[in-house]
Amino acid sequence: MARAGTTPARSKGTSKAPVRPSDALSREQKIELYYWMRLTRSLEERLVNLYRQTKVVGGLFRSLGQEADAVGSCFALEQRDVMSPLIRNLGAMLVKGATPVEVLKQYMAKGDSPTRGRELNIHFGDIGPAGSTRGFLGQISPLGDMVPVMTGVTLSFKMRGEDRVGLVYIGDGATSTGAFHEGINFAAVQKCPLVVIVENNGYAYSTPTHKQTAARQFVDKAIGYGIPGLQADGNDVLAVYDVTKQAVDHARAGHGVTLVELITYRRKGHAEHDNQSYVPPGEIERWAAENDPLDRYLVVLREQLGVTDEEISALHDRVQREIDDATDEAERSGPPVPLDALVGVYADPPAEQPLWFRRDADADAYGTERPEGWGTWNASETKP
Amino acid sequence: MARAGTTPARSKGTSKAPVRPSDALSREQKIELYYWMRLTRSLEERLVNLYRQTKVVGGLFRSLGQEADAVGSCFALEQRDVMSPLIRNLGAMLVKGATPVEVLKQYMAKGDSPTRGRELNIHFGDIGPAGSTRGFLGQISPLGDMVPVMTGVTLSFKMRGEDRVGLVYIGDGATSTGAFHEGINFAAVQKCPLVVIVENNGYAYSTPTHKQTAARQFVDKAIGYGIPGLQADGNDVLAVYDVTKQAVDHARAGHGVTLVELITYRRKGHAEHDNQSYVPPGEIERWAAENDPLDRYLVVLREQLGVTDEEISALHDRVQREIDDATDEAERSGPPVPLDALVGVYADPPAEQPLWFRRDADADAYGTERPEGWGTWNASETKP
Amino acid sequence: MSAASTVSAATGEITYLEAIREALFEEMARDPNVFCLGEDIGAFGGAFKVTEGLLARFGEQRVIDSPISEIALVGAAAGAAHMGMRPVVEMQFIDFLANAYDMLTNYVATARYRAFLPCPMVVRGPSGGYVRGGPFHSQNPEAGFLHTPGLKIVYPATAADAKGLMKAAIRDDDCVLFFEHKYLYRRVKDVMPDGDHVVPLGKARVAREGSDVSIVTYASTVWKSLEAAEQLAAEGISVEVLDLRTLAPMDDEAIFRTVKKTNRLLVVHEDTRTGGIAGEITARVSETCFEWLDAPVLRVTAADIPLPYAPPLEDYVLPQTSDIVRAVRRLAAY
Amino acid sequence: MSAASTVSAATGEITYLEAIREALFEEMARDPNVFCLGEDIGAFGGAFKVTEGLLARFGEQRVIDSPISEIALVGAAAGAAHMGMRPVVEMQFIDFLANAYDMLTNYVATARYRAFLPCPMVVRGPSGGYVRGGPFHSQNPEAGFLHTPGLKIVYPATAADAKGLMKAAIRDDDCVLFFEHKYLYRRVKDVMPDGDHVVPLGKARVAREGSDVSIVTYASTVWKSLEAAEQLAAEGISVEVLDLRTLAPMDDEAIFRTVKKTNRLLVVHEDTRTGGIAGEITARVSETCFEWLDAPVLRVTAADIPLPYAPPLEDYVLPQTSDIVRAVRRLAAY
Ligand SMILES: Cc1ncc(C[n+]2csc(CCOP(=O)(O)OP(=O)(O)O)c2C)c(N)n1
Ligand SMILES: Cc1ncc(C[n+]2csc(CCOP(=O)(O)OP(=O)(O)O)c2C)c(N)n1
Ligand SMILES: [Mg+2]
Ligand SMILES: [Mg+2]
Repeated sequence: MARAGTTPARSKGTSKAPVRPSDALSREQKIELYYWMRLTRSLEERLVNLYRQTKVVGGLFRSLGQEADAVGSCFALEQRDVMSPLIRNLGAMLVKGATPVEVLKQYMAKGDSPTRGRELNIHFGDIGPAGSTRGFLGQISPLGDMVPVMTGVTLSFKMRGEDRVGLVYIGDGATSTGAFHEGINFAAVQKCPLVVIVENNGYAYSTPTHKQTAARQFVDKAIGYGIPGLQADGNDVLAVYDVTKQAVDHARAGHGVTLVELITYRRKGHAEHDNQSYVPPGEIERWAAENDPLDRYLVVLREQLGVTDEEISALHDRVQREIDDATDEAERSGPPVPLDALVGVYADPPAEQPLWFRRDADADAYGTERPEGWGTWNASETKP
Repeated sequence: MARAGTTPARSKGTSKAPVRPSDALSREQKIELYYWMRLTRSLEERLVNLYRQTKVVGGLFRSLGQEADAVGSCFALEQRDVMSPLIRNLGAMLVKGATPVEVLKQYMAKGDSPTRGRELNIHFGDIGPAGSTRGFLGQISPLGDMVPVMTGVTLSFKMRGEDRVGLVYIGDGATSTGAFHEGINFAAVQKCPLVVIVENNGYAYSTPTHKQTAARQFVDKAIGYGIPGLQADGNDVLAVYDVTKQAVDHARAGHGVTLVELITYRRKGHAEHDNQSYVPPGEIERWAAENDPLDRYLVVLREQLGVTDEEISALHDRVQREIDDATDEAERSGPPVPLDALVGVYADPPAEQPLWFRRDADADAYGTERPEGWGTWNASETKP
Repeated sequence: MSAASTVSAATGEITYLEAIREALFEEMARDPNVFCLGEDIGAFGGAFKVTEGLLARFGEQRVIDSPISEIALVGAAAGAAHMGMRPVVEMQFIDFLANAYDMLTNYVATARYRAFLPCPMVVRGPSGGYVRGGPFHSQNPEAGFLHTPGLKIVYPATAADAKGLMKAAIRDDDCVLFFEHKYLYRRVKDVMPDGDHVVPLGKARVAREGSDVSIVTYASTVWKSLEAAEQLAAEGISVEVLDLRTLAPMDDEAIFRTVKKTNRLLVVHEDTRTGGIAGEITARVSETCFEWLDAPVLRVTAADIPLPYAPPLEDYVLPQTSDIVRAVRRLAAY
Repeated sequence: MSAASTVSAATGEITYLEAIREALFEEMARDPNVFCLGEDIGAFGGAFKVTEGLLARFGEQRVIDSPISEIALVGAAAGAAHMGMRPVVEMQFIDFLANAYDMLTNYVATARYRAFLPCPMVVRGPSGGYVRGGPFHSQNPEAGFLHTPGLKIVYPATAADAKGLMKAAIRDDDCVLFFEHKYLYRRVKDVMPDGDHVVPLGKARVAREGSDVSIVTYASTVWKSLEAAEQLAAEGISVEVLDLRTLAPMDDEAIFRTVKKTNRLLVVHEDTRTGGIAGEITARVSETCFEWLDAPVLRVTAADIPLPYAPPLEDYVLPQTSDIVRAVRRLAAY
């Protein structure tokens, strides 16, 4: 594998493997990559509609323009592998088996959502033994924390001799956290079968990369951890697949951690409420016009695989139908019941007791008691 | 300055500055370097005696064999600059103006020690405005924390346009902490006038470097922070001075942070109680025989500066005298008075009130109430 | 300070959020050593826009956008504070204080005691729930710091206090953790007192006088307690509400005064129950006012649960006005 | 398990430290999913030698020397625990839990609730003072975690409990913070009960029966309380001492039982006062046993001071036997 140094290669494989890993993908698989990107984008567009109808309870986070980085990288994993997504990796979660209806219910805080209304947006997962779980881990908000956790997940693979690999995403911004540093360093020392993907999308909330680090590029951090570093164009889904597949194979072969930098761009704000006032004029438009990952890949599909307009529009129809069905299903679900709040902080005791001032009251009443006695509620102000 | 990459230069200056900075040191200054190293070693030897006499209250930490790295690097600072030492930087503290009597009182937990008995060993400092303070900062035990703090100290220099530089030491082991990572990264982005010295002495307590990081060398971490990296033989006091002086000049010129790796060896255990059972046989003896920084420098002084045996033994006598005087003075001091414990947690209130069950009691009695009612006390077991 | 806030032409009121911003403007204008640092506080004006306008007025040297590094933010603030600066650090959400727990409790809190180093700094940020923020954007982590000698803790309930306490916090010579309740940011307003409005740390405020039962509380639940008091007045129960404003140092005298007046105490906070601040208050009252108590000291708090996101769950876990009403009734009837 | 400890030939007793080591040996032998990780725990056997011999017996895969990375240690343990392992993490000193505060309180404590993820892990390490360790090697940070739902906390006082509770902690399906008092490591001993000695979490122990005044306490101050009880017996004051053993979940029933028996309660802990666990205990007792209390609940604790190093200062700040004696006398005379 290419080793990061002062002049790292912009991916393109290595001399040992002149054939791109993606050359081994079938036509169907290559079309599938487009399907996942399209599904990601359309599902987020549906979420925008629901958000505007105030059916989404909290904030809404978009990955517009980054679909290739999430989808292409996760596509390099096997089902038994474990992937730890961040807020902009909806695409990776879908590839790994999360369903649109789960995502919709989660955003709408439904009682039968994957976290039963306890956690927000795409903070949910499904991990455990290979085979019986889909292999994606629910993230928490404090940035960087998933890196040490994935160090532990992959350490367990190593200890048990399981043929499984882990993949964890980290934003350009979150590379500044202590947790990232401690986690990747420990994993590197332990040669855990882990791929760490730095998604360099130019911004952390409003903070541009040059205020986040003085490094010329994130792949330069690999050498400081004594691991290989690879870099790719994050908006070229096949390049993303290639570079991740290399890193996954490296991990699976027992050679340890790789840091992969994917260069992409966050076209929407940090969350839906962010007006991106801090972005230089024209920047977003330029990326949209010249570097949209779906547009770019459509050209590849058409020109190199002879995919027809009919095939594409059938696929678009399928995506729309799936999302419509999922929306119908999600809307039919109700909110959680208040008393479910008490269940499962510990395995033992399995539930907390209601506090004394609740015991004699009708617990269900609390579901409707909105805390709006004072002041006014302005939804636009409270979706940070 | 040399930039760390796949083939970093083992210091030796740069092409721009073919003359070694140490060439500009006078004969007296070069002899002074030896004085500080000798003072460091002899003072620690005195502490070993006092420790065996159980006059040292807590653990005792040695820098045997590392004197050149502490002394040579700190010698590159001006008085107005601020230095943040670690447990093995007694030499740097002495260069910066800490006195043997302060160190002895501190280790013996005297009432008039620099921290009035509140903190242990060399955890004390003297910082503030240039001129009125000596410019070294008291460390705390949690490793890595001094890096962000020195980022702030040097940020204040930058904000106020003060011509001052900061220098912070970090052990090979402590580079694994989140605090190190966050601090050096923030300082690099802010171009703070800071020098970060990684003292690679081969071990962190019992942990050898290869279990601490997979990096080939610590200087490789510089590139990941986008800063210059320099490396030197930490047991060659002039090489240490040269490389640090370069980094200090770089910072003073407004170019920001440099990471300097000094390669040395910890000849004693982590603390005095540690029997170093984990060290491969012969390793310590080899470093002692072939690579003692004082022995090596004596050769330089004799051969290149014509320093005579008389000069050397006069200097040794001076060191012994100073330490004897300091010991006498330190031994004359008493312990702190119990009620002083209540003073100065906050600026306001300036003192805590005694707790009610102490108010009616003779407060002084608590100084003698040793908590040894149960079990036996074995000093050797309690000096970790 | 017109840049700092949008005073309502009709009433002259500004919000809690604007009051904090005004305090930052005034203190930065007054003292060149005051500066702000945090994530996205500059060009963006902060996730909640508290620091909006500061960059334009005071420039990049004094309004510093940082990497995502809470340890470094707090540590750097401490280092600068040692050298005579007065840093104000924003946590994007106060929940992330947890990431700097070592730096705050081990380095900052002990600096004066162990090393005679001044550490005048403020660490501030949006706190608290009732906003559907889920488990990591709704916390009230004050109890985790109350335990550490060397830190001061402020948690205002009103807009006027938010301003006055912020100014006092910035001028204080020790580290002050300044909790800003995000539900109150834009929901409560006050006309700011004229001139240099500084509210001293460590002094509680009687938010409502009463004679039958005392409620000691702070931040969001001050308002819920007032609401409850209003309802209870209709039943003929007269409730006194004490707003602590500062949690460390705690205004023991004010607490004991109201307990000795009404002989019945309810402690209310939004934070979880076990290990929360209500326990400490109960202990102090028990030690000092045992003879005056005609009923047990009771607590209305959140349940011991990581705060869930869905409205029915969040509402169930957090204390509500009706809980306070019920608890006061019980005390009054005791 | 002869490798784990040096049983005194004469008495059959082993120390508190050896008892913990024995528990680790037995649990690792019993369950291949149990493994240890921490700084210097392998070849060196840990700073206090608690893990001595584990590496030789179980190998490098199950006894992992880590970098100096408390965040990574706790995070990696959580990840492995999700996958069915049962990690035991050593903090070289428990003070460094502060460095992993976010990971523990935000990630680990909430994992089961928010994501239905099992997180069976133990984080253990030497805690407490009376050893001239200074402000960063003497802490009792339990109160900073008691506040977090989702964590369990154990702090044994005796050698037998140290073993039995460690075995229970390793078998528990949630994260247990296991505080080991370093002053007790080599100073208290017990004969280990035969067989698979497991002490259930959440159950207090009556360390001494008495009828006039109850002391509720844990860890080091159990011994000081027993010493005080002995002295007070000579004065005709009969003291009951309850050793909590587990702080979360707390054994309310045992606490209420002793209070209802003696009607007088002193809470004693080594930790600082404000925000300490004594406050929580006082609140629970006040709520539940108000009618039974014949005197105020009092607290003997450390003063609110970062623990200083010099013996006269440390002795002054920490609670001593004479303090307990004085406080009990006051309660008895009330
Ligand atoms: C420890 C921590 N500090 C601050 C935040 C607040 N925060 C949430 S997302 C974000 C920006 C993340 O940027 P980046 O890592 O680049 O990811 P991106 O949003 O660009 O995908 C910040 C500062 C947080 N969640 N965690
Ligand atoms: C955050 C933290 N974790 C653990 C420790 C315990 N500890 C003290 S010194 C030490 C080893 C330090 O090694 P290194 O940084 O290489 O410095 P050296 O002793 O070799 O100079 C450890 C693990 C600590 N002080 N702080
Ligand atoms: Mg980003
Ligand atoms: Mg070292």
